[in-house]
Parts: sequence; C-alpha cells; structure tokens
Amino acid sequence: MSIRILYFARLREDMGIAGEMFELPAEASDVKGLRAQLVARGGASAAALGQGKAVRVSVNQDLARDDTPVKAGDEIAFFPPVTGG
Amino acid sequence: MSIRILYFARLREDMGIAGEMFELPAEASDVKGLRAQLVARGGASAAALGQGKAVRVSVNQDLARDDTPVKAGDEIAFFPPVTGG
Amino acid sequence: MAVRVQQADFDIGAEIAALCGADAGIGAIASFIGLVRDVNNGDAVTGMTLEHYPGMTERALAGIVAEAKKRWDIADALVIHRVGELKPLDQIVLVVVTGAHRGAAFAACEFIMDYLKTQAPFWKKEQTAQGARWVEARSDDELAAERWNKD
Amino acid sequence: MAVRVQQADFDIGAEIAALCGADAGIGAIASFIGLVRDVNNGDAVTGMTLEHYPGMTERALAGIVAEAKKRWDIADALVIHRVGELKPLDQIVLVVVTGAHRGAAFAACEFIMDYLKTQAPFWKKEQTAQGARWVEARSDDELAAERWNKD
Repeated sequence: MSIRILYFARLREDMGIAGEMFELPAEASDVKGLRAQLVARGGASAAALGQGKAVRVSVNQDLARDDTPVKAGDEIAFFPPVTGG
Repeated sequence: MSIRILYFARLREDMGIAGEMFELPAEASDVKGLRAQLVARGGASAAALGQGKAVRVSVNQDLARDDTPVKAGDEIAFFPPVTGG
Repeated sequence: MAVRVQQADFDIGAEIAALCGADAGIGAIASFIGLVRDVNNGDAVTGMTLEHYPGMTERALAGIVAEAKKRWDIADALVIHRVGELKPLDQIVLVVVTGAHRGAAFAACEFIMDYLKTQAPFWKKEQTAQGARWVEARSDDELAAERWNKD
Repeated sequence: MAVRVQQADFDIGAEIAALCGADAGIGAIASFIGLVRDVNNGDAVTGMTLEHYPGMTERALAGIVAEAKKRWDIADALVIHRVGELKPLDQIVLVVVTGAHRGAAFAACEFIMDYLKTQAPFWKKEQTAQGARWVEARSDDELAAERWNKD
C-alpha cells in the first residue's frame, strides 16, 4: 500500500529529502512497522531514524505512537522533538 | 500621645470623617488597644469598628496586626478588606 | 521595576515595549489586564469608583513586586492600577513581568495579582440599578494569595 | 477562538482589542509573548529560522486551545506563532486568554504555552558564531506539560 511520508527540520536535512512516496508491505501496519521498514533500507534512513534517535511521528497530522495504525493514503511525518514557542 | 487616624471606603462613610487626630492613653500601646479606645467612644465608632466588623489596619502605611505597636506621631488607617485589581 | 497609580488609561503594547527596552536577554513576557465587568454577583453594573490610600498604595505595590523579584528569577516587573471613575470594559490593572524563561514570568505575574488583590489598599464601589454599593472582598482571593505560602 | 501561523509580526494591543470586542463579561486577560533571545546555552545567537509543518501546525494549535476551553471556564483564546527568519528581540509567539476571572485565564494561558512547546510542530534553527544548529528540545518543557495531567 502507498503512503506519503514527510520529513521536517533536522530529519529533513539528515534524510536529504522533504518527503517521499513509500510502498508499505501489508504486514507493517503501524508506525513501528513503518519505521522498521525505513531503517531497513540502510543509509540515511537508518542513520536518521534508527534506534536511539529521538524521533516524533504524526499520522494524518495528529501526533502518533508506535502502535498507531498506518493505512493506504495516509500522510506520515517524521520529525525531531518540537522546539517552538 | 497624639496619633493621626485615617478611614477609607466603607469605614470612611460609616465614620462620617476621612480622618482625625486622636489622643491615645499610654496603656493602649498597640493596634488592638487603639481600636478598643475608639470603640469605647460609642456611636459611629462603635458601629464601624466594633467586634465582628471586618476591619484591616495599617500603621505607617504597612499592614498591621492586633499586636503591632502604636506610638506618638504614627499614621494609623482603618479600612475594609481590599477589593482592587 | 515600576508601580504607578493613575486615573489615566494605559496601553499594554507601549508599556511592554518600554519595560523590555533593548534587553535581548528577555525571552518571556507574562502579562495580565483586569477589566470592569458589567455584572457582579448577578447584578448589572453601570460604573465603578476606585478609591485608594495614596502613599500606602504605591508602598504596598512596590513591596509586592520586590517580593516577586526575590522569589523568582525575573528581569523586571510593572504594575499600573487605575483609580477614580471607571465603566464596564474599562481597564483597571496591568501587570507585566519579563524574564529569560516563561515559568518564572507566569508565576511572578500571577503572584503579584493575587497579592495585589488582598494587600494593596484599593476599594471598589459599584453603581447598580439598586444604587451604589461597596464590593465585598472574596474569600477565594484570600485562598489564591495563601497558596503561595505553601511551598 | 483563533490560531494563526504567520511570517508577519503582531501587535498585542490590537490583538487583545479584537479578541475582547465589546464583551463586558470579560474581567481578566492573561497573555504571554515569547521573544528571540540573543543567547542560548551560553552561546551568542544572531538569528533564528523557524520551520513548521503547515496544516498540522494549525491543527495542533487548535486542538490545544480546544482542550484549554474544555478544562477551564474561559471566554476565548488566541494563539499567533511566527515562522521564517527572526532575530534577537523579535516576537515569536503570542497567547491571549480572556475570561470572567483571573485564575482560569492564567491557568489556560500557561497550559497553552506548555502544550505548544511540546506538541506543536515548530522547530528552531539558531545562527551562532559557530554556525547554524537545531535547537534541542528541553526536558523541563516536557515536565511543564506533564504537570497538567497530575490533577
């Protein structure tokens, strides 16, 4: 299934892209599964999103957790802890 | 000893005066003693300052308590609980 | 640090600009404005007279601000309180606190208001359809001030 | 209730006047302004770029304000957050909360700031003499937000 991924701030710089379309295998149906798939690509994805990295995730513009479901057509964003205000 | 007394807000209206000079007997050397002397005059003083009336007192422009000393030349004010802000 | 008691209205934007000046160490400005409401205890209020105790008022406000500066790491604070005749929608009081961080600025601003409400010698007399009446002190204002002594 | 994300500066006096309108039931206005400081973690800061997540930002801010209105008896609330290039002394964020009484207005204003700091998708990149760097999230901001869930 096809999802849209966005990267912001340091993660955008680390990934080298602001976003991408991604084909998610059916077995990776939540945020945790998606992140594992991205890390498995290695390279910048593994460095930016790997274990120990402080990464926040939103699904369709709501803050999400590891077990938040991901489905076709969703907009998923990865970003560092926020620092506005 | 001679002191200056001021009245504010409802107490000013109840007393019918904004202030007065008062001769305090030497034995009434604190706020409680002064108030008792004023109440002992009866009339408006007793009605405005008597037991059960919510009265605040300042001595030389600092909030005072019953046992705050009063001495010659002091400026004592009696007023209701404050309601600014 | 400044406290002012005045009949005239005030402009929060101008007061904040004056208080901050060119101090680029300020990251947080907490402020409070109190207004005259057109209702109190269920009755319509058409106007209000604010009486105070000249001399003690400024002294009490300065003492409250000094205590706030002792308790919190703040840069500066301003209190303006109006006196005289006011009507609904009019501004009564302004408190502004500046500092590096917001926690101290918020706390000091609320502390100053809570103490002002219980310790600064101002009294409100409301005009209502039933005539003029002195506003009664509120017990929850006493409670609000007391909670700052719990820590 | 309004939330705005904009490049342009804002005027607290004009925003407060617009938020209050002619509502004479408002007795309390609590507000907060965040500013760019010229120092952070001991280093001189010459400028800052504020990035955000268009769409989610407005949604997150509106959600925070809605939660504040659910928790406290307030009349209205406004959040303005700037994005883009800013320099020391520039205003970053404005929060204004109006209500009948000050306790709710203060609490809601501080709550909105604490949640904004941890949940709204903004990121600061500072320019320093050592080059540009992303600002690190502060653990005390997390603690400030968490304390609202203790009651």
